[in-house]
Amino acid sequence: MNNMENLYRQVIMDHYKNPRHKGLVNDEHYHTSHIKNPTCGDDITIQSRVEDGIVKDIRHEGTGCSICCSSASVMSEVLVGKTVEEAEKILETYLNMLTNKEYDEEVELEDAIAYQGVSKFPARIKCASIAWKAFEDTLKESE
Amino acid sequence: MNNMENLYRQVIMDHYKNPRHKGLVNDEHYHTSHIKNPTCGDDITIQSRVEDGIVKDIRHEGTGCSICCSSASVMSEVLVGKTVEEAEKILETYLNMLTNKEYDEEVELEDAIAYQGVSKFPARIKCASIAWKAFEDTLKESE
Amino acid sequence: MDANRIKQDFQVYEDKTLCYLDSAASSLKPDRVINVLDEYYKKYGVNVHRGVYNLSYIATEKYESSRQTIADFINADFDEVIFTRGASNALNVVALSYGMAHVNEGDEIIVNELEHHSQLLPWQQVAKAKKAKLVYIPLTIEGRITTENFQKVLTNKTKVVAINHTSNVMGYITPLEEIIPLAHEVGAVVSVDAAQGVPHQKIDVKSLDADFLAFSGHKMLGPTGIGVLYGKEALLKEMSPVEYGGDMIDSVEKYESVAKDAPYKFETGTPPIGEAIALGEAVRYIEELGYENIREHEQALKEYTIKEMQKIEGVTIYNPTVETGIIAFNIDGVHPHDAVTYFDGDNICMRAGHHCAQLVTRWLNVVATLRISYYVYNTFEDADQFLTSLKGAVAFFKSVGF
Amino acid sequence: MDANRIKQDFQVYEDKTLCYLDSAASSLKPDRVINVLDEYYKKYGVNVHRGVYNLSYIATEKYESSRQTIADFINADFDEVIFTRGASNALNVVALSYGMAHVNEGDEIIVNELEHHSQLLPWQQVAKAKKAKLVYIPLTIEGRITTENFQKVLTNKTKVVAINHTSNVMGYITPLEEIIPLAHEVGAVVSVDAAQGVPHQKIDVKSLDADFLAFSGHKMLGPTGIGVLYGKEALLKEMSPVEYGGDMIDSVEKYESVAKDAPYKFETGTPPIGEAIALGEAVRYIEELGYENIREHEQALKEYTIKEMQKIEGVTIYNPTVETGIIAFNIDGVHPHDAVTYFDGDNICMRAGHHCAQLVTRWLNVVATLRISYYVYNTFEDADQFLTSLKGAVAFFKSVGF
Ligand SMILES: Cc1ncc(COP(=O)(O)O)c(C=O)c1O
Ligand SMILES: Cc1ncc(COP(=O)(O)O)c(C=O)c1O
Repeated sequence: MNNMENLYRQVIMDHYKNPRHKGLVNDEHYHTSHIKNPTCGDDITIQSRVEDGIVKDIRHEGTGCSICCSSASVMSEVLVGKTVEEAEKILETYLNMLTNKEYDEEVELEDAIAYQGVSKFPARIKCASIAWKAFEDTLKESE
Repeated sequence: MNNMENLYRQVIMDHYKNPRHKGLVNDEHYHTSHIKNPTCGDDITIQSRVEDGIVKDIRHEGTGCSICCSSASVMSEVLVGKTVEEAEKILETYLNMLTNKEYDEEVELEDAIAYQGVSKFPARIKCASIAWKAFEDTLKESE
Repeated sequence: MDANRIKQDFQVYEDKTLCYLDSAASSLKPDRVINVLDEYYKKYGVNVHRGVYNLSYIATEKYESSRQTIADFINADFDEVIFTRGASNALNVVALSYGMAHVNEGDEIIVNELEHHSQLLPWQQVAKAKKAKLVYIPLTIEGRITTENFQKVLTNKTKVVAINHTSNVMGYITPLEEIIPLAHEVGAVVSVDAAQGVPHQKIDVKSLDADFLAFSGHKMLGPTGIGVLYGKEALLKEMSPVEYGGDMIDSVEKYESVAKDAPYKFETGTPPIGEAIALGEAVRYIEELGYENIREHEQALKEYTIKEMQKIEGVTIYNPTVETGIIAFNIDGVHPHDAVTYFDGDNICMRAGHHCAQLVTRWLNVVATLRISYYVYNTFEDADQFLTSLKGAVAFFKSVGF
Repeated sequence: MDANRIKQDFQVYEDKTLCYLDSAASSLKPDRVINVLDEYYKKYGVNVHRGVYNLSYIATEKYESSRQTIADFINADFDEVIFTRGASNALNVVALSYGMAHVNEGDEIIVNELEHHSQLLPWQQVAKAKKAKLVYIPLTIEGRITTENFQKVLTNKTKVVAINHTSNVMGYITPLEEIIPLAHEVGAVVSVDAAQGVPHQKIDVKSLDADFLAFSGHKMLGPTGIGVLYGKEALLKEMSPVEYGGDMIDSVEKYESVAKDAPYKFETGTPPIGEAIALGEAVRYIEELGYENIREHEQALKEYTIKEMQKIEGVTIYNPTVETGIIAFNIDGVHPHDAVTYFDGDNICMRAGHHCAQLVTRWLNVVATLRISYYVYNTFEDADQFLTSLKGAVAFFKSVGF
């Protein structure tokens, strides 16, 4: 039978129902990236503000499945306050974890570890990574 | 080995080298049809003049392989002087013979019987039939 | 029809737990179609038309006899059957060749929100390029096209009606027998998207009097990479090719060239040879099964399923009155992409998304829908497997807090 | 390279007497390519992109990883590889999308008489539609394109150079490393027809600096119904789609829509999925054989054959200096269509005709030519079988009075 419990962890459902950092801002200090997954209609916009090498804020807005929407919220919580370097390290580790690649287990993923189960659902990896990829794009813009 | 002798009968080679009824005329009593076989570049024009239900003349012109060119010449010789009905009967018999269909062996094909071997060379049936088909078209126009 | 027996014709069913309910996206392919494809590649896998040796002659004969098979199948003439890459390609040819030449400023093109993007967008482009007007048939409250509503938008300015035979989202069958004569009365041509029609029911282009009709191989038990455009001979005759090149041309001069007649002028380059031959085999398979049986079987499955679905609380069916084997629905409060993963866990394949028809998804006022679609190999066991899973899904998503 | 061993990879060679010398029209297909195609149909033969269940995920992964395989193969980026129906389709996309948008009245398009119709005719159409000038590179006495002659026609008005990598009639390789930079100097883009190039030698689109490059699957051990268009990312980015519909669009409104980025905006509808996946396998097969070995092998066969042919009286070779495995010739006084039947009787497959290149046939001042073309599975025994048959043919046609 189904092993859906591995996917829909409590943390995920919590962030899906009560997203943190939701809503975009109109502020030129933020960099914005918009990614779509036309396959299933996921459509997410991420904003980030970096100051003095530190991720000061992340905002998100969009529509999509629970995995997609919650991951934007979780990501915001995990990454805000980190240095850009730390954030990049977490990002890399997280994406490697999702895609069944080797990853550094020493890196503290905090609540993002809840998405470990996604790697068993290849068709959903994109849902869990789209917000993070959009964040990555905003970082590139900041450089 | 090759059974090419079945194809290149003496009659065929004779008409190929010395085509009869060759050359078109500029005469409104003639009906004209032009057929191409772009596969191999065969390109043939047939003219026929029918009077009082009798095929009075056939002319042909074109380029093509020996089978194609000779068959226009042989056809002209066989059909000129026949009634339209006889010509149509011969035409039908000839095409059936080429395509391995049942055909009325009573019908006198005269020299056109030389093309019997073509039925063993499916890729050449078109060469042997293109002039006859063009003639058929001119008959339709006469009606 | 014994679908359990039919399943044995499909090697993919060696996986006994597979419950494939996505035939509207692409059907499974029976072994005999694959075998015919293989035979082409393994025995005479050479080019057509151009070769004058025996292998090539065989390939050409089989390719062209497949055209005849398909022509007979839809009651068209040989020269009216054009092989394309698929339905999308076929529908684009109509818009690019016929549309671009015949639609002028101020003319009207009738479409509707049910159309698949492959039927809608080519005409959206023609309308833009030609400053013509795109006119939408209002849908009924059920999301249907009716003759009555069609008449509301039909005018003397209507030049083209681009319309589906069967909707791929809602599964409704369009009343084309009524619509087409009306369109012809005002001198409009009707281009029918029958991608969801031909796999499931007999279509006779002559009695339907469609001007153009398109469908795909891969939705009717055939391979990918092949589709068909039917066009009335008189229309094809005066249409220009869209693509130029080898095999579609009669004579070439440096600055001028003369195209062959239809269908060849629309088939440039080496065609999808193996694919066309295999599609002929798919047609024979469908004919052996018999359209009557297919329709009856799909109807029975659909009716049973909808009746049972309606007993499950928390499920919304968008097309409960549908007459084909397509059911559009959602689990209330659950994004279709979440839902579909649950079904996948039970080895049930179905679609979630906008099904290349964003307008009707928006019309339904949802972000996306789930869709199951039945075909010849589906059994009542499949329906039950789906219904059980659906109940499980509703309960599961509730339990985790959706 | 051991061609006798390679023959064992092709089931069609169960016919031990088969002498297939028509690979320039279409290559034979090795069993492993057919098996990959079969595997798609028998194990996961469903649609791509749109499905969110596991089977569809596998199909999508394999389809897209084939794109990566092909990108690596020609040293392109993933997004620069568009799957098409074939080379003809690919070349038409360049003319219809890039050409129609960028060529204006008075502009010049450089072509030449060696081009295949699929490269020549799309530009003939652009020239007509846009009132641009079609300019022909004069061929040398051998029928070659040289840099020198190219420079004679290159001007500041040149907007496009449509040119072959290897001629399918004469087998000559065009000096593209010299021609492309010269074209770029005047700001022209170069669209390369590599249908006869990619099967036989390494092509690196980056070092070649081609703007567009097209080839077909069926000439390089792959299936029919698939080809590739490479385009530089910057060019593809600003080009409009040719066909519109499902899978190529991001968002659709009633009167407006926004296309996806390349390559998807050029791939509407269900793509040739099985075909694309199988083409990836053909690429792997070619890579395992190694281009160096392939070139060397074809060279050796070609040199031996031409040397032996030259000893036979009554045979005219049109391209004795050719550098690839294509030999164009005729038996004096014998129409090629007659000749080819003789060879067919000896189970030797070869082409007779204008090879979709009427201009060069006319340039040669003949009605048609015979052509043999070598590929990886051809052996010296094949060459000898052909040479023996050629001698027999010359004698036979003489004997019956040609
Ligand atoms: C040089 C050249 N270009 C283009 C083509 C067209 O390729 P296809 O028929 O696969 O579209 C061919 C093959 O016939 C060719 O030889
Ligand atoms: C109604 C309808 N029209 C057109 C198409 C496009 O067909 P294809 O993707 O085979 O080109 C589809 C399939 O997705 C469809 O369902």
